[in-house]
This record gives sequence, C-alpha cells and structure tokens, in this order.
Amino acid sequence: MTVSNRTFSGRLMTWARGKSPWVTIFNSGGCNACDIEIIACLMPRFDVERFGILSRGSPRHADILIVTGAVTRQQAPRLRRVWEQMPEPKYVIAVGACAAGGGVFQGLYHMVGSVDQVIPVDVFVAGCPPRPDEIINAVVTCLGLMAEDAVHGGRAWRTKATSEAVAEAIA
Amino acid sequence: MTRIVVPIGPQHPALKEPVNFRVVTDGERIVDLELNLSYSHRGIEKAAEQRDFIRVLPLIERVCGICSHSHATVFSKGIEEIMGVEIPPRAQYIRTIIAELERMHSHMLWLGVAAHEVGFNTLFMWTWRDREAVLDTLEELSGNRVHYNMNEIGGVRLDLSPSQVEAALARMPVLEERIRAYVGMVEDEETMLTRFRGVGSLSREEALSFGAVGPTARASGVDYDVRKDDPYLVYDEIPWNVVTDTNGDVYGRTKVRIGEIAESLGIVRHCLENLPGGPIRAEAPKAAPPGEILSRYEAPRGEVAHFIRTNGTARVERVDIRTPTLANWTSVAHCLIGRPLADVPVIVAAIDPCLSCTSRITLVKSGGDLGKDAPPPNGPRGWSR
Amino acid sequence: MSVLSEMLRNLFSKPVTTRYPAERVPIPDGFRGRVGCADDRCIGCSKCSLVCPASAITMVDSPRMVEFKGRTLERKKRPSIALYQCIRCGLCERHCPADAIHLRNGQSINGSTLDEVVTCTL
Amino acid sequence: MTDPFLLIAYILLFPGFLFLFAYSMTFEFLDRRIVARMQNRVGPPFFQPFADLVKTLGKEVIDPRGVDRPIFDAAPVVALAAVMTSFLYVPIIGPSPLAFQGDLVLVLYLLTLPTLALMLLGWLSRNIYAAVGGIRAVTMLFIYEVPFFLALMMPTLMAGTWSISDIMAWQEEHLCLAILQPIAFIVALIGLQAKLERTPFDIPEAETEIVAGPWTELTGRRLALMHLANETSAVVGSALIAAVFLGGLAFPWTVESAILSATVGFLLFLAKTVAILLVLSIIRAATARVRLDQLNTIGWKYLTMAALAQVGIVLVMMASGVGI
Repeated sequence: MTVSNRTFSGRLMTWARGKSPWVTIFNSGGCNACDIEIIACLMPRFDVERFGILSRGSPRHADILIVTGAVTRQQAPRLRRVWEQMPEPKYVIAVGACAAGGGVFQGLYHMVGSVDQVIPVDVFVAGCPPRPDEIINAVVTCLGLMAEDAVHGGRAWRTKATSEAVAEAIA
Repeated sequence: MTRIVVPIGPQHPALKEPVNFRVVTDGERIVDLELNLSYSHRGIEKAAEQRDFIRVLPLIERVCGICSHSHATVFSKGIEEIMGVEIPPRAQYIRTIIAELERMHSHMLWLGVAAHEVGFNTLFMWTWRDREAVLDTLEELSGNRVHYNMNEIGGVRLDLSPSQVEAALARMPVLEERIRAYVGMVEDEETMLTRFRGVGSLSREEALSFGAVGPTARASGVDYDVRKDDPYLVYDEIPWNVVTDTNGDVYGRTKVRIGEIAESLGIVRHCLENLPGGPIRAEAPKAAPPGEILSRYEAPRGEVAHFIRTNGTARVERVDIRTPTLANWTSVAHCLIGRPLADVPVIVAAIDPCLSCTSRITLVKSGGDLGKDAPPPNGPRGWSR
Repeated sequence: MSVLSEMLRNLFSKPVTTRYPAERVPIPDGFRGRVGCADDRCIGCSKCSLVCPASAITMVDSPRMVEFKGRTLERKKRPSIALYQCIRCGLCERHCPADAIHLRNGQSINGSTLDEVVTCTL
Repeated sequence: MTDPFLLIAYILLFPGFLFLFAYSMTFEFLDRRIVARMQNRVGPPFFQPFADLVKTLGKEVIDPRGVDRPIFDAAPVVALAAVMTSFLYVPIIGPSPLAFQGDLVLVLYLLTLPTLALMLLGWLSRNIYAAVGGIRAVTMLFIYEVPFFLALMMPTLMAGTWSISDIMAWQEEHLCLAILQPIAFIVALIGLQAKLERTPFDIPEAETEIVAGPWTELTGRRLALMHLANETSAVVGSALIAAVFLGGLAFPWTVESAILSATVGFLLFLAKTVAILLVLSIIRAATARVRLDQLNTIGWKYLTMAALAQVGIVLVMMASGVGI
C-alpha cells in the first residue's frame, strides 16, 4: 500500500505510519535474551509507548515484525508464514547477533542461519543481546526508512540502489 | 458440542518462545493436550563436542537467556571436578552472588509474566520496573545485562572492586521494600487471587511421582533444593532457608517465588558483605582427564543437570543437558486436563517454562500422527527474497 | 488495597521513565559494548580469531612494525571484526597478549546491511 | 428544533459525529495516559489515537481465505453506525432534539450491536481464536446485559419516564440519581466496563489466551472502524451514565446568558464523563482478567442480585414517598 507523498492525505498517512508503529515479536529459535530485552523496552524504564509502539499479539495488526534469534529449521516455515500474514506496508527488525548471522550458533545442524535467508530484513541490530536503548535506536532507524520509502513510493528503491552500487563497483 | 483443537504456539502472545500445544477442548474445557517442544532445537550439545573449553562456555551460556549463569556454572563446575581443580573462595563467592542475582531477576520476571497472563498488566509493569535495579547491578558487576560471561574453567573472569560492591549493596534496601510490597499485592489483589487459587493444583504425591523440581515441587510441599541437598559453591557456609509452601497451586508457586526473591536478596547481601580476598581464578589445565560426571545445580526454575564425559582432550566427548522445564512438563499436562481454556497460560506460566533450555529432545506421542500442522521435514530450501 | 494506593501514588508522581533518546541511559564502565582494535598495538597473533565463539574475527593482511614488550616486531595480519556477528563475550579481550582488542562501553550499531566491519577504531 | 440546517449541524458537527469522533480520540488518549501514569510510565502522546486510526485505515486489507466478504466488510460499519446513531439521543448540553419517549431503550439496544458485530466477525473469520472469541463475546453479553439493563432502567421507575432527557430534567428538580440509587450506579459502571470489554472483562480478546479474539483477522479499515466503534461506545456509554445518574449535578446558580449557560453545561458534561472514565481506568489498571465461569458467578450471583435488590429498595422508597 504505497501512498503518494504529494497529496495531503498521503502526507498524513506517512506521518501516521511514523507515529504509530505496532510491533509483533517473533522468537525464531533464539535463547530468550533478546526477547526479554525487547519486552524490557515496553516497560516503565524505557516505555516505548511514548513513540506509539504497541506490542500486538496478532501479526495481522502489526507494522513491524521483530525477529529474535537464529532461525532453526522448524521455525523457518513459521517465520515465513507469520511474515506473510502481515499486511503491507511491513518492516522487519532482526535483533541480535544470532538474527544477523547466526551468532554463536552458526553452522549447527539444525540452523537455517540468519533471518534474511528466510524473509527480507530492513534493520539489523548488533549485540548479544542489544541493550534496550540500542533496540530503540533500531526502531528509530526503521522509522527513518519508512519515511524514506514513502518518498520513493515503496521499498523497492533500496534494493535497486544497492544493486546499482554493486554494478558501479564492478564497473 | 464438538471437540475443537486450539493450536497454541509456536507464535503466540502468551508464550514468548516457540512451543506448540494442540489443546483439544470441549467448549472451553480441555480434554486432551499434545505437545511439540523442539521448535528452538539448535543442536547445542553436538556443537559443544566440537569446541574447546574456552569457546564452549559462551555457547553453553546461550542455552538460555534467562538462566545463562546457571548453565555456564553447572558446566564449569563439572569440568573443574573432573580436572580436580578447586576454585578459590573469592571466585565461589562471586559465582554465588551472580547466581542469586540471576534468581532474583528471573523470579521477578516470572511474577510479571504470570500477572500478564491473567491480564494484570500493572503488576507486570511494576515488577519489570523493579527488575531493572537487579539488571543494573548485574551489568555493573559483569558488564552485560543478560549474558554475564563471568565463568571460566577455574574461576571467574572479572573481579569485583570495592566500589562495585558498595553500589550493589546500596540497591538492596529498595529491593527489600519492593519485595514486601509484592507480598502485600499478591495477598490482597482479589481478581488475581481468583485466577491463581486452586488453579493447577498438584499434591505432594503427584509432584513426587511426576518428578517436578524447583519452585513447582516446593510449592507442593516437597522440600527439595539442590543448594541444600547437594551443596555446591558456598551454600553450605551461609545462612539461608528453603522456601516451601503447601498450597500446591499457582498461588503457592507465587508465594514460593516471592519468598525465594527475599532469600536470594539475603544471600547476595551476605556474600557481598563477607566477600573474601585472594585470587579469582585457579590455574586449570588445558585438557581434562577422561571421566564422567553428573553436575547438578539449582537454577531459578529448578534442578538443572549436565552429564559430562571427557576423554583427555580439551573438548568434552559428550554433554547432556537436562533442564528443569523438561522435568515439569508432565505435571503441566496433568494440571491442564479438565481445566477451562482460559487457564492454559496461567498453568503453563506457573512452571516458568524455558523452552530454549528444553529444546534438547523431541517428544513424539506414541501412536499419534503429527497432523497436518507438522512442519516439513526438510528446511526452507528454495526460498528467495 | 496496596495496589490501589500505589497506583494513585504513581498517578501523582513523576514516572520513572528515562526519556531516551532525549535523555541518555547511563552505561556502566565495565559494559562490554562495541568491539575495537588498536592498530598500533596489535601484533597479529590471531589469538582473538581463534577464541572467538561466533567466528566474528577474521585475520586480514596488514603488514606493519609494532612495539611489543619493548621489542619491535613485524606483524603480518590484523583482525577484521564483523560487528553484527560479535556476541560481546569478551574472550578476545581476555586472551589478547598485546592488550590491543577491547570491548568499549559504547552502544553498538544497527543498519540495513550486514557488511559493517571493524578494522581499527581505537 | 425544527430548522433542518440546525438539525443537520446537530447531527454532523456538534454534538454529533464530529464531536463524538474528536471526543472519543481524547477519551482513548486520557484512558491510555491515566493507566500509563498509574503504571509509573509516561504513556502515549496526545495525537496517538488519531495516528493509530489513520495508520490502520491506510493498511492493506487482507481477506482470510473463505470469508464472506460483504458481511465481513459491513459488520464494522454497522457497529460504528449503531454507536454513532445512539449518540444522537444522549443529551449533551440540553435535551436532545431527537428525544422521544423510549429513547433510553433505543440507545441501550443500539449499544448492543457492536458486540453482535464482533461475534459475527469472529464467527466469519475462519480462525479458531476468532471463533472462540466471538462465542465468548456473545456469552458475556448474556451475562452482563441483564444487570446493566436493570440498573439503567431503575431511573425510569423513579422518574416515571422512558426519555433520557426527561430523566435528566427530573433529576434537576429532585436529587441526583447516583445518590438516590447508589447500587444501580455502581452496577451500571461495572456493566459499562464489561460492555466495553475492558480489563477485568476483556475475556473475548484475552491476548494471552486467544491472541486477539474476534479482532485477530481484522486488518486495515475493518480494524480501524471496529476500533473506532469501541472507542465511541466508551464515550456514549459514559455520556449515558452521566445523563441518567449524574444529571442532577448541575450548576447551582442560574446563568442568564444562554451561551454562557450552554458552556457551563458543556463543561459539566466533560467533567462528568472524564470522572466516569477515571473510575473505569482505575478498574482497568487494578484488576486481573476474570475467567468466563467466574464472570458468570459475578454477573448472576452478585450484579443481578444487587440490581434486583435496588429494584426492591426503589419500590419501597416510592411507596413511602422518599426522594420524590
């Protein structure tokens, strides 16, 4: 669902999307540490409801899918399905070293590996686990990407820009 | 009414971790339960056989994010026993301090989650707010909020400076007051009590026969605690009590856990005040002699046991991890049958399940088929972005 | 009703929330945060790359003369650390003979691509 | 009020749909903010409910496989329309221009429609959580509706009229009905909490049990409209209770200027509804969710009995001439 950035309603929509990112948390087979740090973000100390972030149980209501942990073979189809259930526009934040590249579990027999082998990831967060303030930073980065995508009319421009950069580097 | 199957998990708001219950209900009443545990099976035991003792500890620690120190300690304790290395008293005290702080944060986390499962979000927020004080202490002492990485074979990695000890002691009075407040809240919040009292009842005999461990068993009056019955570290030197209760239900488990937070606070304070001097690690040999050991430890959720076999190299030949959650699942299944659907989250949460710990083995119901929801046997090959 | 009294007390008092990012969250001194390597001290011994449990550290060619324990020696390689792979265990820091690699108490990174690599930042 | 333009302005602008929309946004903000502050955190900013609504409206609409699309689309609209219509009969400043004998019954029945729409959505979603949630919503309706209706009918017994505006006028001559019938007032507040499916009674959408209940499969504008229907019925419910039970709490002096008197009346309306919201928020923050069988006990054993006892008390009072 892309909106034009020229009309009033389009600008209103872009504003609203930036102000109300609802998240759903998915543990794709990690060790829990990132999950409890994400939940700690929702708690009084950090209280991300200040930014309008709500944790929703149903992926149908969510804008941002927060994935924690390295993807195990059993969880990979589930992860894919949850991502497919989300309505557009949807964004994915992969939290922690495991989600980014397998971390300490890379190469084990029951691992698929990083999250971006299963679904496209918009923001990676480093750390094992990241502190809550680092997770908030990542959400801010993701909101920045949302605003930029609104200007470009979708997230396709980012992959295109990357491939162009690669082509230039090769040439 | 026809029977309906309510799948709970692997992605479900009540469970932060992947597990799948197929709850067969008759209306709202549960008549059968099928469990599928190993969604987060990663193959840690196999990987542990391929890494030397230095590199294996961070891996063992990441068996579970909540009781990370438990797994690392029980593993290094076993290796040290095989090697015949006696770790210095200061290291023992530091390990105990971290272990008890971890127990406090885990129980506070549990109290919040249990309140959240029954929709009491205010207590959820408050316990997690107060838990931050424990996490701050842990971060100051160890350098990370969750994975402390304090252990190494032969001792601990980091020493505590006097200023750190002072700062940690300064946080204790606030926590003490908060624990008193929780006791009051759990006693007089009526709606929460109606959800906790008489739910998930487990008699002493049932707890013993199902092999329940940890607070689940202690709430049923089973006076079993590895720290008392098979003392390790410094638990036989310091004053503390095993907390038991006779209610046997979720309410009893809540009372046991709150009591244990208070006990842990006492232990931490005692250890910080009586911290002995001296070195923090003993020289450990690189390789361990051949041997077998069953190392036991009282994790926040109950008894965790590591069976370790070494073969004279710098690696383990086999490590087998048996976690408290696995011991408690059978009692959960027993408690759930006949209860309304609304009690599923409370009863499951009452044992404080840790599924990343438990995903060691796969339970297959004998004679039953896995159903169409079963995941495909092979991985997600062929997917592209 | 201890719940009710505490609720009302909270309603009329200041919330405990740290208004991050407007306010900074204190990071204690010993926090194992972003990893970095001092290029002038690294002797290229590969020890960090061997102990790293997450295989985040690879050794890359970087010949240079370094001072080590009063001697000058020629090193061949230096570590290149994939930041997203780092699990902050601190083993590299613990086993570094030259005290070159460190986990500093700073926040780590986030971004859209995984190719963020630390070569020398201290 | 026979002027058609005034009537259209009444329906569309003030205190009709536009005001209802704006006030329900404020109401949700206040509710979330008060609960957040009780939980010792900051809470959402003022524009948050509006941003949520706009964003949800702009999301992709997903049809679960096999749903009856026309009904799935229509149910949220019907729910919202019912709540908005019921608001026209609730007196805000003075009596409503559309008032007639029996509008109390109409408002009560219109307020029931969102729950039925929710049940329909849950049943149509072809999702097990939604179906269980839908059944729970309707089971709950049969439990709380009886004491809620009994409590709200009590004022008609005493005032001798079925019109909300007349009940309000009666209270200005006599005493405020919250004082005359305290039990009915409390039962009505608890019933409103159950009607709005807020925390001790959020059984149909119990997050930790059945994900989001009937809401699970709603996306985009369906979710937004259903959410708006829920928020507006909070406003209508509070306004109804404020009119029926707190009508007597008027300004003690008569104000000469018509505009000034309207302003005072409007501020009183705001004060009353926010006070009711505060009570509801405190209940929401201080309780855990009850189970359906426990709600059954609470509803039939205590609330209905209390409401029936109030009927007896009112009859005795009327017979002895107290308060009339």
